[in-house]
Amino acid sequence: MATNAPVAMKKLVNRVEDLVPESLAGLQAAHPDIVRIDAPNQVVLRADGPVQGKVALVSGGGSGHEPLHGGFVGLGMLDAACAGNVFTSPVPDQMEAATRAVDGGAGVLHIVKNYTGDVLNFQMAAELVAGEIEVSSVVTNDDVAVQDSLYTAGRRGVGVTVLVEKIAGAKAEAGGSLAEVTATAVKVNAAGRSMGLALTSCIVPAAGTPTFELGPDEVEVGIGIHGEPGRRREKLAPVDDMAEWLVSPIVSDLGLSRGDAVLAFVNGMGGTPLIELYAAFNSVSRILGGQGISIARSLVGPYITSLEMAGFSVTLLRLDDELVRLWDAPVHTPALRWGV
Amino acid sequence: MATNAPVAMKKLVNRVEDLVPESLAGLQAAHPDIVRIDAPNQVVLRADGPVQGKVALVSGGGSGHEPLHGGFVGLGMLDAACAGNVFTSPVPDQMEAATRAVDGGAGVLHIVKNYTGDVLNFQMAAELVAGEIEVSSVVTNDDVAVQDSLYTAGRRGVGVTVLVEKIAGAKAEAGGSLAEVTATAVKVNAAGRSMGLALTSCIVPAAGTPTFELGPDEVEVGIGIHGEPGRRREKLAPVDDMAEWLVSPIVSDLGLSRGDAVLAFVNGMGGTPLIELYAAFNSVSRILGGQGISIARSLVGPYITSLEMAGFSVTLLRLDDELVRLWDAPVHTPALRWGV
Amino acid sequence: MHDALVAWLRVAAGRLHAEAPALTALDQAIGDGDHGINMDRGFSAIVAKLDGQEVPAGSDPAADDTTATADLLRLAGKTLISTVGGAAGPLYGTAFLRAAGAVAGGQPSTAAAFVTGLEAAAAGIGALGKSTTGEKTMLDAIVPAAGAARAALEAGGDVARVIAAAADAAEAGALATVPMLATKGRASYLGERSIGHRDPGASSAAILLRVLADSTARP
Amino acid sequence: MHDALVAWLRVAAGRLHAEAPALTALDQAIGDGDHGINMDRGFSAIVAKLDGQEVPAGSDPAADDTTATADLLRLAGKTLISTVGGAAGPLYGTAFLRAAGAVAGGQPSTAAAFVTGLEAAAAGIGALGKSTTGEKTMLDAIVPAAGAARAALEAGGDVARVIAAAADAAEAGALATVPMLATKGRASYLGERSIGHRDPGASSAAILLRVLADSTARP
Ligand SMILES: Nc1ncnc2c1ncn2[C@@H]1O[C@H](COP(=O)(O)OP(=O)(O)O)[C@@H](O)[C@H]1O
Ligand SMILES: Nc1ncnc2c1ncn2[C@@H]1O[C@H](COP(=O)(O)OP(=O)(O)O)[C@@H](O)[C@H]1O
Ligand SMILES: [Mg+2]
Ligand SMILES: [Mg+2]
Ligand SMILES: [Mg+2]
Ligand SMILES: [Mg+2]
Repeated sequence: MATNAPVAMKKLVNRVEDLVPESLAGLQAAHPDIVRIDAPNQVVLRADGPVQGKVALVSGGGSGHEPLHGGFVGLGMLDAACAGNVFTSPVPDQMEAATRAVDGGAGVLHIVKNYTGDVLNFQMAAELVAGEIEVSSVVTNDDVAVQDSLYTAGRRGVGVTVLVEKIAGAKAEAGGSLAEVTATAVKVNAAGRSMGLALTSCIVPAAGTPTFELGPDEVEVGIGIHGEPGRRREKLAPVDDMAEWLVSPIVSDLGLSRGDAVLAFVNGMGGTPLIELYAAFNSVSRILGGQGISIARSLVGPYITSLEMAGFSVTLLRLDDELVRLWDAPVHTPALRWGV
Repeated sequence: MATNAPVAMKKLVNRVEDLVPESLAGLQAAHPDIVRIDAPNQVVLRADGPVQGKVALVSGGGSGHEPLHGGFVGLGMLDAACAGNVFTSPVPDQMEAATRAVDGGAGVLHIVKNYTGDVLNFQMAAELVAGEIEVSSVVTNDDVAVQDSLYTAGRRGVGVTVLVEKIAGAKAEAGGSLAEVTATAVKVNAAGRSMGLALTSCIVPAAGTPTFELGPDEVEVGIGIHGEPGRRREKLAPVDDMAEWLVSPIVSDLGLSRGDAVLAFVNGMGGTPLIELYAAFNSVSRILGGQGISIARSLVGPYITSLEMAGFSVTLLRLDDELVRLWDAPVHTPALRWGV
Repeated sequence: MHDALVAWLRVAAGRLHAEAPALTALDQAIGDGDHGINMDRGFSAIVAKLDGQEVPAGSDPAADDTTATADLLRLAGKTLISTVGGAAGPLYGTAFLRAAGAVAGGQPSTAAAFVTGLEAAAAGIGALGKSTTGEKTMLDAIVPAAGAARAALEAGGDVARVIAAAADAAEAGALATVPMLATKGRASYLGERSIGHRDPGASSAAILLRVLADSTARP
Repeated sequence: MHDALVAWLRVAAGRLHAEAPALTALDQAIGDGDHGINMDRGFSAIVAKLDGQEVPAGSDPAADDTTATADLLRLAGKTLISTVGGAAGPLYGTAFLRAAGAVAGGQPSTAAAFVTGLEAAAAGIGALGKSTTGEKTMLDAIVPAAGAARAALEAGGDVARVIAAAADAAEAGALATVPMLATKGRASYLGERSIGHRDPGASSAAILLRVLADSTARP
């Protein structure tokens, strides 16, 4: 039996080099009431921006993680998202354009996933507007699969980024200052941890072949969101066990204990359908329930993906009243909507 | 080069026979504010139901199409969804239990996708409550891939089912009578058409092998939503061309012409990520734009799926003011939310 | 009749379980790949019902046997409707319910009861499914089976011969679905591409009748 | 220097385009499979800038050449920053900007300008990337290259010899990344599993220096 990793590339594309711009054009065509695209800069902007007097949130990164980030632009979340090529950080020019476009006079928060490329490019962009626009930046680094940051580029920014964008976005929408919005983002990042696994690899369109090979009964544990190989390889196991592999390190790293309340986010990597994601959520819920940790809020679906990779990640965020209130606050973006 | 159809089964499951009940348990664990599960009957119910005085909407079908139908239970959409085994219509007992559970005294509408199994089982269920609860039923049959219904079981119910559930749900929420809600559902079904294609097959968990085999450069055109083979096989083509294969028959079947306004729904079959679905939406938008047909509303994402199948379908719904108003009306379900 | 029926249902359940992968494979070719799974589930449920039931060991008087047989067929039909799902659930379920009705009236012989029951089953499927022979469905096994059984009965055949005729005709009928173009059920969506494959429902019907013939042939 | 630099950038772009699949394959093993694509995009953009520019054919006076060279290095650096993305964009971009700064000061010879520029580039990468040798990055090619070039210069080598020494050391350095455990960049996430693979950034650096050595060796 062969693997179920995709081997031949079969994608809904015209020319590979047009995938990102055409996908952005599709986002705009589908949601003209929410977003508009700065096509030359590959930046997704709030249709009604810049919002005067509001702190603006800018994020961005390589494409291939949709709906992150462009699908999270809109009321209560991001003001702009910069789209790089697939799995390649955007360049400082894009971030500069985004920062200038969204500035409403109250400052701009850059939400940056911790990857060398993203960090360096956002850093350069901040330098490009220094003295003109007040910019602060938060680097998300929630991936517990990366253990010793002494010997690595530091923990990667993964699932918690979605939660930071939502919650800091709500804080900004509620009139928070740049310092307050930044503090909220830092707080969410500090209170959240993630870990993921892959059942299949994925194909970077410009590469045309899978980034890694997995046997028919193999699982790659501790993956990031760029199709990178993970930390170790395991045999395929019942979803209860696989969920345990992800939940355990998170619970211990966060120091969660009986009586704690969390937001549980079961994220699809792109190719895993909802029927399975809800089965995984059921496993996570049973594991947490068994430890007396209650799930006060949840999110289930493909929100931060690796192209068509099959697999899932778990993110847990320790909640307090403020975070619950900000999570529940209205949001109206292509990919997350409620309360509006 | 091998095909990218999944060959070995790699899914997030414990025992195959527990997938559906555990996935339903996960749905409930994730959204206790919206749904509750009647586990013995595998029925998803509105948490706040039955809603007295409101016409209730019941749908259901085989599992494997998530979020359809259970993910559409909630305010403004369904009151109950019956989950069969994967790709197997539920049984009349489930539908009877659902119908009894949601009845709020104003009658119950059954929304049935046109498949022999679904139709027969819902028909039997209606007989089981006849004389006790007023039931009407609407059979969706929007799939233009099935051409001559003289020689077939009739057009299949596919993408338009999502739109019927949303729009008839809004009509019921607005206080429509059973006759009015039924008429709205009939109207949507009559004004909508769909067609889909697959880039890969999918694996029914209990079968363990792909339902059909596709070569590395082959596309199955005119598929349903059960992993059935389609009407014909084509060579993989640019997404603009593939979108044209789907849009053309719909436009001519609906008799759309310059000046018409539609809701355009680009649906993912389960394994195709959003970056590609938005690229496909861009193609659809260009094709319609070229014919002077305007997209007044849109929906993009995996809403009626075939397990992990890669591919997409297009549904176009001719809009009028009433349909736009009902589409925009508040909805609050696990999978579709706005305005609340 | 009742006890023979119980025995048949049990053996049939075992056979359908063994044949489930093959039936599912047939359904993968022109359907959605669940027919074997569905039938297996339904007949296992019947066996579970039989196991749970206090079945009177052997009800001697003919009248009692007729009632018990009809009740058992009704139980089987209801169980199939409640557990199989898909198209096959209501269709097979209705078949058993109709057979129950036909048998309940009382028949001169077991052979006659079988023929009348099978005819009623075929009619019930056709009415519910709005289908007839030549459409590549289970009816292409069951209708010829009923016809052959009627002929054997009229030719004076005993119950073993009558059921054997039905089983032979069902198998031939199932095979004859291969070149047919499906116009009912899921396979009809395939149009011309449905040609060249054996219909799963016709195949399960042939299996059920073959098991019955085998068990009846035994002394 | 300016004209040689233009020639180098053009040949380098061609070579990186040809080597893109190989570099990407290296990045698939321990990264995210885009390094070849990224470098190809960046150097094509430099060539497009060169094509679009009215470059003064040959600016004779040494002072003019120094300025033109520094400007060209700055243009290359900015273009890389604006088009490559990922980690490599800012790092290589900064390398060129730092080299521009070093060259702009004026150097006694082309060979000295090259060595000073390369040293500045290495220092710039290390400062921005918070990295040093032995971490399995492009620095494992560039730092030894700068060291070897400095040694060759101090031993009295001419520009061809100095650049050849740099290219040789870069290739050796790139090869030496194979057994290293990555502690910077994406490969570091793999931990022990990063061992046994050549670093893509070190490989592209070695390619760039080899192309320069080849073109300088020619009369
Ligand atoms: N209208 C009909 N009349 C008679 N038999 C039918 C009809 N539709 C389907 N069938 C039978 O049902 C079989 C399929 O059963 P099954 O796979 O269990 O259900 P489903 O098609 O819902 O998945 C077909 O092979 C065919 O024999
Ligand atoms: N901190 C760092 N210092 C020096 N070089 C680095 C650092 N991080 C990454 N690199 C280099 O960048 C290369 C990867 O470049 P590329 O694949 O284009 O970017 P990305 O990793 O963002 O996809 C690595 O092979 C390595 O040589
Ligand atoms: Mg990258
Ligand atoms: Mg079925
Ligand atoms: Mg079937
Ligand atoms: Mg890379």
